[in-house]
Amino acid sequence: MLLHMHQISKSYGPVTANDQVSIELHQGDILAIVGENGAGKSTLMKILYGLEQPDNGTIYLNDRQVVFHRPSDAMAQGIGMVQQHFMLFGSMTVAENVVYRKETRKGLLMDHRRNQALVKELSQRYHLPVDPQAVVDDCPVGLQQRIEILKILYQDAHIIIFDEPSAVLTPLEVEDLLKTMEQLSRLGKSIILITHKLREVMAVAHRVVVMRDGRVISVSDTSETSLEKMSYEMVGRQIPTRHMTPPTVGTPLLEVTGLSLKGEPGTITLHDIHLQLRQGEIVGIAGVSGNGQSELIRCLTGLQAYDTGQVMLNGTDVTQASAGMIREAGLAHIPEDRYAWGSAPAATLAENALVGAEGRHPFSRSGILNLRQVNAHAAHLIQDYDVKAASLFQQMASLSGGNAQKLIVAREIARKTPVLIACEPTRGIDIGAMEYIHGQLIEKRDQGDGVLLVSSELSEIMDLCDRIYVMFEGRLNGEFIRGEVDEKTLGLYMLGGNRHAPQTALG
Amino acid sequence: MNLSPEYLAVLANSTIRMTTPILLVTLAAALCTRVKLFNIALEGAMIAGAFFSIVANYYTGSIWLSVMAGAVSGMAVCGLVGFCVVHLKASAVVAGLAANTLMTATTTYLLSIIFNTKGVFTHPSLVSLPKITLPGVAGIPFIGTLFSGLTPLDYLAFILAGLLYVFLYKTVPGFRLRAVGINPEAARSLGTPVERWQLLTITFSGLLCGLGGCLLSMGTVTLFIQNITSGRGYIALAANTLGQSHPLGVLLSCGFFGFSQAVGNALQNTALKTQMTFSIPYAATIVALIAFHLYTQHKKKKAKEASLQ
Amino acid sequence: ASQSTPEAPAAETAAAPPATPAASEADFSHLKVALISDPIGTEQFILQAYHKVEEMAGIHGFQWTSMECGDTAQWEENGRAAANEGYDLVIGVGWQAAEPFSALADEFDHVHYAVIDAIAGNDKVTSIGFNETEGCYVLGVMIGTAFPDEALYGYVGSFQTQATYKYRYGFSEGVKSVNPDAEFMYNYTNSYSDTSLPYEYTTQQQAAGATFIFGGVAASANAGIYQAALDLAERGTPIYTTGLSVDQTTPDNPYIIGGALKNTGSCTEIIISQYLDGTLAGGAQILGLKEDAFGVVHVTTDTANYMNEEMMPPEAIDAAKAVAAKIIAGELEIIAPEESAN
Amino acid sequence: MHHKQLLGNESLRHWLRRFAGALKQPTLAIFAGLVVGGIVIALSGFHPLTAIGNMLKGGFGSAYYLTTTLTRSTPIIFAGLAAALAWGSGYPSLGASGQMILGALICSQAAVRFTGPPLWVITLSLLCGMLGGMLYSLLAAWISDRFKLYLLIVTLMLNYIADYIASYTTTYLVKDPFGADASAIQTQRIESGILPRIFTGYTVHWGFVIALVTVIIILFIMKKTTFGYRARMGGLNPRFAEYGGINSQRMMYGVLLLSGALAGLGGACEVLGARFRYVDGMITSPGYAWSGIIASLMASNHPVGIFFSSIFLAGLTTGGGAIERSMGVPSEVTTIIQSVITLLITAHFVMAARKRHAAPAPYTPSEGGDLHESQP
Ligand SMILES: Nc1ncnc2c1ncn2[C@@H]1O[C@H](COP(=O)(O)OP(=O)(O)OP(=O)(O)O)[C@@H](O)[C@H]1O
Ligand SMILES: Nc1ncnc2c1ncn2[C@@H]1O[C@H](COP(=O)(O)OP(=O)(O)OP(=O)(O)O)[C@@H](O)[C@H]1O
Ligand SMILES: [Mg+2]
Ligand SMILES: [Mg+2]
Repeated sequence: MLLHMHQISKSYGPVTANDQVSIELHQGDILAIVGENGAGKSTLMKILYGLEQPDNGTIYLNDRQVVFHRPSDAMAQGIGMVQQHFMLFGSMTVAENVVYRKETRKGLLMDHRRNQALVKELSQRYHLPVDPQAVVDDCPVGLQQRIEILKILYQDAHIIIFDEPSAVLTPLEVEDLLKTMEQLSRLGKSIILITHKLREVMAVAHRVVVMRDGRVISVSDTSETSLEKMSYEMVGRQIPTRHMTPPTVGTPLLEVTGLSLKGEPGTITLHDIHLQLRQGEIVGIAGVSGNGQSELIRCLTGLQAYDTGQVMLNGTDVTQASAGMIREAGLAHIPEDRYAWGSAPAATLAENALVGAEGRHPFSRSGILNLRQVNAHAAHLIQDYDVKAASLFQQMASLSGGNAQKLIVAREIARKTPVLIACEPTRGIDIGAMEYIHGQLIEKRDQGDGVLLVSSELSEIMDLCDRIYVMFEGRLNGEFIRGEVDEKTLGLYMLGGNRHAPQTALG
Repeated sequence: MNLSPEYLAVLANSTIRMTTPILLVTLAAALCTRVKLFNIALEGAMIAGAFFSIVANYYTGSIWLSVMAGAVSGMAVCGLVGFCVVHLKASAVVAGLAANTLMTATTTYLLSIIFNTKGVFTHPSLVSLPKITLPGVAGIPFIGTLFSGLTPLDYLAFILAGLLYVFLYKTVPGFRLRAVGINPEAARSLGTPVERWQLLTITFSGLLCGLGGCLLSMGTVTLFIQNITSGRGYIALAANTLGQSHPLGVLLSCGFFGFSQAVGNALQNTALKTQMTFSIPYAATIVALIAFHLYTQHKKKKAKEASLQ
Repeated sequence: ASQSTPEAPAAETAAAPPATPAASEADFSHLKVALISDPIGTEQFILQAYHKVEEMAGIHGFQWTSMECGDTAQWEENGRAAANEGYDLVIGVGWQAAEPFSALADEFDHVHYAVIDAIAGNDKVTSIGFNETEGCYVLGVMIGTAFPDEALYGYVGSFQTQATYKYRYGFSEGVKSVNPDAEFMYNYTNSYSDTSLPYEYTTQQQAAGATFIFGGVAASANAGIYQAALDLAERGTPIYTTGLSVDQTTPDNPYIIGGALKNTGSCTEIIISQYLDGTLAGGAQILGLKEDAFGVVHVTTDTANYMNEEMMPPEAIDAAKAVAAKIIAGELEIIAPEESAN
Repeated sequence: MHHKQLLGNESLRHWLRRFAGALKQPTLAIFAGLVVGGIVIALSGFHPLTAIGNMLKGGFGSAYYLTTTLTRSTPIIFAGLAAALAWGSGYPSLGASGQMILGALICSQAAVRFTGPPLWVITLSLLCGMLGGMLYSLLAAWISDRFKLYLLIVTLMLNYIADYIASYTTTYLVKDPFGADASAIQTQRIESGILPRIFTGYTVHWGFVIALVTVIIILFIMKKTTFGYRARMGGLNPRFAEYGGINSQRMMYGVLLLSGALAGLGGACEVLGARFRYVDGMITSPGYAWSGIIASLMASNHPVGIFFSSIFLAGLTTGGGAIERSMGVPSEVTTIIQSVITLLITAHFVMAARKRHAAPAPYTPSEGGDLHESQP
C-alpha cells in the first residue's frame, strides 16, 4: 500500500478536529474525502502535508512509518499539496514559479532559458499548457492552479493533495481539472481530493471517504455509492428537494445603464454594462471568473470608481456613491472573498456580525453603541445559520472556512435590504448549509426583494436564477430566462458566445 | 569666498564621504525590505559598529580586526532584533526602536566601564581607515580632488550596491531571497525555511550597518562619541522608500539626500538660519517622495491612455 | 586609557578669596554638595567642574555627589531631589539650571543654589556667567595678527544661537580690528557630538580659501576639525585652528595653535570656598578675562600644552595681551549684538 | 440554549482570564528587563537587588518620589493614548513627538498672549495646544493619504522638521524677551495661566488629572462608540471596513486628528504644568513620545493600561535618577532596562513555543495593518 494514515487524532483545545481517522491510498488511486464544514478534512490533510502535527496516530508510506515535521519533509517523500489559496509568487514568471528551489543554474546565476525550456517540456508531458514567460499575476485563476500542479509535478511528487480545488474554478476549468486528475492517475500519480461537489467525486474518484465531526463515517468505492447516500452520510439527514414558484416580478430595484470602467493595462475593463434587477426575482451573472464580475460588483457596491454610467438603486441615484451610501440606500452584499473583504479575521464574531449596521438603531444611538443589542444580534445569526462557534468573542479566524462564510451570509441576509448582491455565497460550504442558504435566498425573493447572484457554479445559477446574464471579457454577453436555456448554451456564451470559438482558459 | 571648480570638487568629495555611511545602511534597509522585514534597528547596529570597532582598534591596533569587530557587532544587533521579530513575532517597529535606544545606552555605559570615560573616547594609538589614492587619478585637477581621502569602505559601499543588484536579480540565491519576500507563505509551502532566510538577511544587513558605523568612527575622525550616528539610520529608511528598495534606486536616493544636505550646508552662509538649512534634507525627502508618486501616477495614466488607443 | 584630560589651569584668581586656614580645619563632613549637569563628558567644562568638586571634597571633607541629567526635565527633578535628600549646596553647570534653580531657591530656603555658565533670574541663586565675547575678541586679535593677509577666516560652531554667537562675534570683531577687510565663512553642525560634519566643513572652508578656522563646536567634537587639519596638512594645504573650553593644544597636532578657555573649575572653587566661608552671596555676575574665568591660551596662561612658535609669533601674543589688558582695565568693551539681527 | 451560552460567555471569569492573559506578556518582558538590568548593575560593581530595590523606592517609594513620577508620567500618558489610537486603528504613526512639540510651542504663546481669568486662559491655551497638534497631524495625514506615502516615514521626517521649526521659532521669533540669560533658548515665562499643583510642595499638577480624565474619555470612545468600532475594524482589516461602508479616508483623518489633538494636549499640559514656557528640546530630550509608544504597547493599546504603564515607565526614570544620586549607578542602566522591556514587549514567547510545528496563520490581511509595517 502506498499510503496509510492510521488512527490519526488531533484536537484544538476543546475542538476535536480529527478523531482516530484512518485512510488508505494505493498507487494510481483517486481518493475523495467529503464531509460537512468543520468535519476535519483540511486538518487531516495538513497533518499529511506536515503543516500540523497529529496528537496521536501514525503515517505509513510504502509500509514504512514516516513523520513529517514540516512540508519539506512531506515533499521530500513525494507528497505535494495544491492549496486553496494559491501559493505563488505573483510578480514572477510561470517558469520561475515552477522551478523554484530546483533551478538550473550557471554557476551562481539563474539559467532562465534552460528553466523555461524545462517547464515547457513538463507542461507538454502532462498536457498542461502554459506560457513559461508569462507573469503569474496576469494569469487567470484556472491557469494559476495549473501552475500549482506543474510546480508539484516538477518537484517529483507522486501523491498530490487537492483541498477544494474547484471552489474557485469555472465549469470548464473544472472539466479541465478533472481530466488532468484522471490523466495524472493514469500516469501513476495518486491523488487525494477534498471537495464539497459530489458530482466531481462521482466523476473522477475511485474511492470516497465520508467524514463527520472528525470521524470517518464510511469508505466506499464510487461505483458502489450514490450522490444521495453520500450526502446522507455527510449531513446525517436527508436533503429535501426544493420547489421554486414562478416569480412575481415588480418594479426595478437596481438599474445599471452604460457602466464602463477603463482598467489599468493588463486588467479587465468593463464595456457599457446595462442590467436590471426587479422586485421578486433572482438574477444571475454567470461567467468564467476573471471576466469582469468582480470589477462590476465592486463598482456597484461602491468599492471602486468607474468612468461612465449610471446606477439607480431602489429609486435613488447612487452613481459613484460610496459603499456606505449605497448600503444606506438599501443594498446588502456577500463579497466573493470572505477574508479579504468580508470579515476582519482578527476581530471577534460579534464585531464581524455588526459591520454596516453599527450606525443604526438599535445597535447605536448618536454614536454610542448598545453592546447588549450588538451581542444579541450576533448570537441570533450564529444560531439561525448553525455556525459552529464556541463563543461570540472568539476570533473570526478560528472558524472553519465554511462556518465563516455562513456568518457573513447570515449577516447580509439579515439586513433585510431590498437588494442583495450575493457573490459565490456558497463557496466552500457543505451541501447541508448550501441548501439552507439557497432556501434563504429564495425566501428573500419571494418576499419581493431582488437578489443579484454572481456565481461561477453553473448549477447554482441554473437552479436559483429567474433570469441570467452571461459575462464575457467585461461585457454582458447574453440574457436568458430560466427554462429557456440549457447549460450547454450558457457555457458557450460564457466563452464568448457564438462570436468566438470555444477556447481553453489559457486563451 | 571663491566658487572655483576646486571648491566644488571638494564639496562633492565631502558629500560622497558623508553619503557613504548612509548608502551602506540604506542598502541594509533595502535588503530587509526584500524579505518583507521592516528593519528600523539600523541606527542601533550602526552605533554598535562604530563603538566596537573602536574597542577592537584600541586593543588590537589592527584596522582590519576593527572593521571585522564593527561588522560583527552590527550583525549581532540586527540578529537579535531579527530573532525577536522573526521567531518571537515581535513588532518590527517596536523591537527595532528598542534596539536603537538599547545600543545608545549600552555603548555609553560600556564606554565608562571599559575606558572609564564619559561620552567620548579617543586615543593617539587608534589607527584610522587608510585613504586610497587612485593611481593616475590623484594628479588630475577636478577628478583627483573628487576621489581624494576616500577609504576602502567608501568604495566598498558603491561596489556593494552593484553587487547586491547582481545578487538579487541575476543569481539563484537572490531569486530565492526575493521569492521569500514576495510570498513568504508560498516559499514556506515549498519547504523554504522562510524564518531562516529572513534571519540571515537581517543579520547580513547588520553587517552593512556595522560597516557604516566603522566609517563614522574611523573614516574621517577616529573616535567614538555617544550618539555618533545622529539619526542616519532613520534617514536610511526614507532613502530606502525613495529608492524603492532597489540597490540602484537606493544609490540614486542616497545621492539625492547627500545633494540636498550639501545644498543645506552651502545655504548656511546666507541669511537662512541653520535651523532652516538643517531641515532641508528632511523636507526634500518628503518632496521627492511626493514627486516620485506623482511621476509614477502620471506614467500609469499615460500607459492607460496608450493601451486604450 | 581614558581621554587625556588636561589639568585645569591653576585657580589662582583675583576674585576668589584665599582659602582661610580656618576653612580647611573646620569640620565639613555634615555638609552635602551636589553638582548637577548634563551627562559629564559631553563637555570638557563639565568635567573640569566635576574634578574641582572632587578635589575640594578631598581637601575639606564634605560629602558630595554628581547628578547627570539625561534629559531637560531632569534638571528640575534633580534640583528638587537634592533639596529633599538633604543637600546644602547645589551647583548646576549649564544654562538649563538657571530656570529651575530660580524657582527652587524660593521653595527651599535651606538650600543654596548656584549656577555656572548661565545667569539666573532669582537673586537668591548665585550665578556666574562668562564673558565669552571679550575673550574671543582677544583670540581674534591674536589670529588677525598671526594671519594678517587672509581674505577669508573660517568658523565652525555647534548650534546657531546667541550663546555661540558671542564666540563668533567676538572672534570676528577681533580679527577685523587687525584686518578690516577680512571676510568670514561659518558653518554649524547642530550637534555637540557629530565629528564628521566639522571635518567636512573644515575641508570645505579650506577649499573656499580659509587658512584659519575657529574651532567652536564643542571641546569633544572639535576633534573633527583637528583631524581635518592633520589630513589637509598631509595634502599640502594646511589650516590652523583653535580649541575650546580647555587648553586643547597638543604636540600631537601642531595645527591647534591656541584656544578659548572656559574656566568652570575656578568658578566652582569660588562658589564652594565662599560657601564654606559663609560668604557666598546670591546674585549674578559675569566673569571674564579680568577674573580669569574666561581666558585665552598663551594670553591669560603662561603655560600651554604646546606652542607652535612658527605660526604663533610673539607679536601676535603681544597684541592679544595688549588688548586683554585694555579690556581688563575697562578701556575696551565688546558686547555681542543679538544674533538674530545678523 | 445555544443563544444563551454564546451570550453568557463574556462572564467575569472569562474577562479575568483575558485580563490575566493580557498581563502575561508585559510581566515577562518587565521581568526580563529587570534581570538584564540587574546583570548590568552587577557588572558595574553594585548589588543588583539593592539597586533595583532602591530604584523602585526612588520611583514610587514615598509621596515625594511618587508625585515626581506622576509629573513625569503626564505627558507620557497623552503620548501613549495618541499612539494607541493611531496604531490600534491601523495607522502606525511616529508623529506624536512633532505634534507634542508644536502643541507645546503654540500653547506657550497662547498662554503668554491671552489675558483674562486664569481658568479662561488655561482652557484657551490648552485648546490652542490641541489645535497645534491636530493641524500637524492633519498635514501628515494629508501627505500620506494624498500621495500614498507611508505614514511612518512621513511622520518620522515631519518630527525632524517640527523640531527645527520650534527651535527656529524659539531662537528668533518668540525668544524670551525678559530672560536674564540670553543663551537660554526658551519663550517668555507664563505667569498667570499655569496649571496649579494638586498638592503644595509636590510637583504633580492638574495636567495629571486632565490626563486621567482623558484616559476615561478615550476608553469610552474606543470601546463604546461607533467611532471606536469603526477605527478598530479599519485597523484590523481596512478593506473589510470599507466594504462595511466605513469611510476609511474619513476614519483615517478622524483618528489621526484625534491622535494629534491628544499629543498636542500632552505638550500643552507639560508647558502649563511643569515648565511654564516652551524650552527648546523639552519634548524630544526626555523622549516623551517614544515612551508613550512603549506604554501603549505594554498595555496592548488599552487606555487604562496605558495609564499604569506610563506611570511605571516614568517611575523607572525617576528611580534611575535616585540610584544614580544615592549609589552612583549610571543612568544608562535605566535606559537599558527600559529598552529590554520594549524589545520583548511585543514578542510572543508562548506562541513561539507552540508555533514550532503549527500551520501558518490562517489569514493575514496582506494589505492591512501589516502593509504599514512592512513595506512592499
Ligand atoms: N488552528 C485551529 N485552531 C482552532 N480550531 C481549529 C483550527 N484548525 C481547525 N480548527 C477547527 O477544527 C475543526 C475542523 O476544521 P477543518 O478545517 O479540518 O474542517 P474542514 O472539514 O476542512 O471544513 P471546511 O469544509 O469548512 O473546510 C473545525 O471546527 C475548526 O474550527
Ligand atoms: N492557527 C489557527 N488558529 C485559528 N484557527 C485556525 C488556525 N489554522 C487554521 N484555522 C482555522 O481552521 C480552519 C481550517 O483551515 P483551512 O485552511 O482548511 O481553511 P478552510 O476551512 O478550508 O477554509 P477556506 O475554505 O477558506 O480555505 C480554517 O477556517 C482556519 O480559520
Ligand atoms: Mg477545509
Ligand atoms: Mg473550506
